[in-house]
Amino acid sequence: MATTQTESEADAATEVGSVELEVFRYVPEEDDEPRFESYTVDAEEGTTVLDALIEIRDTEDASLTVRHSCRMARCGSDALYINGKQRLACNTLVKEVGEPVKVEPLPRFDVIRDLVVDMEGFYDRMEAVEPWFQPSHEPETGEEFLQSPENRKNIDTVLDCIWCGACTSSCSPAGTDDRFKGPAALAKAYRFYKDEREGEEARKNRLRLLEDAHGIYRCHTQFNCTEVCPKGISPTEAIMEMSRDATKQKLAFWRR
Amino acid sequence: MSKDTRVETYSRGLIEDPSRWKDWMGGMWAFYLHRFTGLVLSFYLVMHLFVLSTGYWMGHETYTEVMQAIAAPKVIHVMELGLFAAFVFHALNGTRIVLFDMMRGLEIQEQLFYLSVALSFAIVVASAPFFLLG
Amino acid sequence: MWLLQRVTGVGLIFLLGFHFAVQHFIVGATNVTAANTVDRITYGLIEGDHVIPVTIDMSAVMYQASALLLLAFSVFHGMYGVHNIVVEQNPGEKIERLSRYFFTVLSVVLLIQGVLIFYAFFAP
Amino acid sequence: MHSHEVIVVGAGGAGLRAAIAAHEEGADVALVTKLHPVRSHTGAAEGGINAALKDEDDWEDHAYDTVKGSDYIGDQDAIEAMTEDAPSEVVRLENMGMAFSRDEDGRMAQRAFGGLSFPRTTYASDKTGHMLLHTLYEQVMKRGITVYDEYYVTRAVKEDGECHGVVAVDIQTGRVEGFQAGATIFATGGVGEVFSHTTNAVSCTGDGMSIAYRAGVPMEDMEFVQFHPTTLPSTGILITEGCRGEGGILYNSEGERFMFERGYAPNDGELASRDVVSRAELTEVEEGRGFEDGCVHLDLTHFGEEKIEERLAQILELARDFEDVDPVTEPIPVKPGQHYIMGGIACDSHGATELPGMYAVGEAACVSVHGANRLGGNALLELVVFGKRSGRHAAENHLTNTSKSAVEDVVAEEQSRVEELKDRSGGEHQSEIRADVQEAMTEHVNVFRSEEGLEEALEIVRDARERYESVNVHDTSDTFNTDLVQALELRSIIDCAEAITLGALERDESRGAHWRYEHQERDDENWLKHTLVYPGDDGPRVEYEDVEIKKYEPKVRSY
Repeated sequence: MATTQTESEADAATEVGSVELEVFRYVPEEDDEPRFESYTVDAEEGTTVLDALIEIRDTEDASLTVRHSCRMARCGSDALYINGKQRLACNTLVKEVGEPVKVEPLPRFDVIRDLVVDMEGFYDRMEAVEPWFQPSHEPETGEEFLQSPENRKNIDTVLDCIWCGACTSSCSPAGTDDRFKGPAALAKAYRFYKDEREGEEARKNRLRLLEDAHGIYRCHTQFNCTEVCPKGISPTEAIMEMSRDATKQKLAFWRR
Repeated sequence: MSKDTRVETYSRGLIEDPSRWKDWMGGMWAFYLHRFTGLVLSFYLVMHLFVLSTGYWMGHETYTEVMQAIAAPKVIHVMELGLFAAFVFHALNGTRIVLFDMMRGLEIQEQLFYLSVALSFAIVVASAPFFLLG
Repeated sequence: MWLLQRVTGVGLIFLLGFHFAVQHFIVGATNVTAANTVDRITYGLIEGDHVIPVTIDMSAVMYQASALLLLAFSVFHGMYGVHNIVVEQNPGEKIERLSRYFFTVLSVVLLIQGVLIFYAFFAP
Repeated sequence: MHSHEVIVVGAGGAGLRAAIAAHEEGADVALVTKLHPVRSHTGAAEGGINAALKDEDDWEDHAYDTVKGSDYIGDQDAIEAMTEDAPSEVVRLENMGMAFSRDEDGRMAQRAFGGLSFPRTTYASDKTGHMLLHTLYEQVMKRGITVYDEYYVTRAVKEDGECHGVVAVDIQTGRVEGFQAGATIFATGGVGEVFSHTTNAVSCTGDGMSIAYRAGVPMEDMEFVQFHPTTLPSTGILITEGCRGEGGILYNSEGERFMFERGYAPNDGELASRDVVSRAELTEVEEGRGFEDGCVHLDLTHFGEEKIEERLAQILELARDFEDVDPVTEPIPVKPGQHYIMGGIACDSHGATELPGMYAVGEAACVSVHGANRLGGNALLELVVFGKRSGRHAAENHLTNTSKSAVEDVVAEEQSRVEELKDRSGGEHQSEIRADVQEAMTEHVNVFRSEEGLEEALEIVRDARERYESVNVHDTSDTFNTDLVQALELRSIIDCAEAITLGALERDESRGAHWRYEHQERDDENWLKHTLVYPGDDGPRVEYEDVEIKKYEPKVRSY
């Protein structure tokens, strides 16, 4: 908006004026059904959705509940559904999403209260892919596994996952099928799958773990996960590569 | 989602999902269109074989009569065009998916979707006369 | 299975495309009679005297193969696809198994029915 | 009522490492944390972890650098223990799968950091903390260690001069629950929320320090608060020291490379230790050579896009998202912000405190390895080294005669405290009191401190304590009541703020990160000692303890 108004650019740089937010509210002791509440806050150029929510909580309505911690898109606490898309409230500017700002908890997750969702199922999924290092051999004392810079670079993006749940919330198969691990967990699996320090055997085991009827093949390349990831990870790509490899491996069964 | 949660949670249910169709991005439309056309084609397959089976169970005469009768109303032609459209989209989008399986075109997935829609549209429009006149 | 779904899918693009071409571009849906069906299945003779006036006289074996492959591929691709939709709702082991049986049986029935139809018009 | 041999409070790097160590010793261990482990603020650490890994390097040089960095007030036995263990602990992390950045030969890469005589900072891009946190949590999952997440610990159970566990509010349900334990390790992190301009998360409220303090364990060296020289002006988000380690340059508004040209650190320039650089920046700004908002410029534009993307990817993202600046083409405005507290719960080099059964580790603890100023890259090292040591020690030496009824009594007491807080009407909301404390601390207890300012801050903090007596919690729900949690946290903030200010007021010398207007020189004769703040009946009581000096005698510190 501000970019077209050349004249008042200096003023626009600091003041955006009052902004209206529509916030999903649900307090189990008080509400049978969720409701939307409207709030108005004063926003500046750099005001994020999280800033606005904190402002509401501190000055207007102390009962508004939202998880947040680091404010710098690292802890992954505040993934929310903001104007039709899963985003981190802390790095989403109020002015970039348009008014009114509609804030909801992550879709496909159950709501504990207000904007706080139940993450247990998500954590279970993450844990189900055995997301821990399974090295090719036990290292001797002081022995360091070697890894080429190229290999390290290949997993750089997936390593950045902050477990915010945005992708899993955006994925329809993950929504209907609890046993489908969902994009975050599969990207996590991929992080180890591609790590050359793990060796061939571990790679095969990882694929075996993932390819049951509710495994990697449930991915329908909706690309929602890729679109919403605040860290620019493409779980779709990771899943495609693993399913391709798994198929190749199966096709070559007679060679073994 | 999980059974061992400490608190009672509120499930917004699956109804949420399609109700957000306004927010869908390209990939999501591709998925639902693909699924919908797939279901249509599968259903047609079953019905098609059922109709054709008259040729075995009731003889060639009846078969010809049934086929002619079904094809007579104009509305059937429009529906057949629809079926063809379903097939064309399903085929083109299927090609798009197979490309992904081969790790190609992941970065331009949304453009590929629009391309498959546009191509489907073009093919269907170009073929329409055959269905509506023939 | 996942791979098979891909392979049949790609195959169907051609098979079903051919089928549509024959039925709607050359013969025309209104002109289907037992006689020309017999022609096609028995002799591989496609007479386009209605919509596009071409006559294709292909090898009978080729046509027969294409028809039977079309049958097999479409039944598999369609039924497995629908079964997958069921599985994806995570309905539980029991329903999943039932769905598998149901679609397997349905596929077999459809295949048999298809072959019988084929047989009905195969009259050399 | 939960019962474990070892309970670790807080699940950041230190807590996770302690839990793993205790588990390896065969103890029944559980983590109790107010955030899910991967949300912990360790994840925000950027730069790296120091260790003398290379053949040309020597752990004793690392020890010397650390002693010098600490302005000679770090305990040298603990520093030696840490630096000697460093290489094996870093390799251990690698063996756990941590994805360090790599050299061409496939070994872990290292880079230069402020105050170090050798480039020994091992790093994983500029997300070292993130990788470390996730790697450790992966190991916790692998071992199946119990994690009680989203439980806010409110108090330690003390009976017969021993610690029998803790009591916590289950944030999700609002229930108060007891955790009986033979050893309780506090790994609760820092106190960033005491200040308004901080790199820390809003969860860093000094809870562990306050809880231990209220159980009679002193807070040590709280006046030593590190202000990081490069934080974003609008949000306080950290711009890693790695930027300067890789060759980033600081300029003032006159285009001078002031660290050299104005003589702040004629040898090391931008890579002098953090206290030196922060003071230099503020001096420049005060003398009128700063930019808008009290900033100087950090210039990375000579790196080229490729290098920035490879080594400082996160900085690129943060500067673009939060400051609307593109580091590839323009300098980043930066200013000092609260970053770390060198002080904390007083403990020995095994993390054990005065109170049997209670341990402390990580930023919450003051083993005293950082003394008056922490070197970049030593915090993550402290986590893993002392995490391991305290976890192991706790597993081997935990109490076996803890009392269940003592825990139950405290549960009842805390239950009624929480109920009373929620039932209250009238009084101020916690956010108002919190904001006043934060502003006063940032105004007066910042990089430059004067007697007058410190006294004023102390008054405001003590006033806040009185106002807190009638603090009002507006939200009455039992489910995920963050209003309640924040009200509880506010008490910790006030406790810590008071200890920091009091320590700073008493210490009339300048040392490391603590700088006094009236006494700008270091005074080894009177002040080569640790400050200990004990709780007393009428406010805190300050005592002092000698510094452990071994090989390295204090001398003039210059960079």
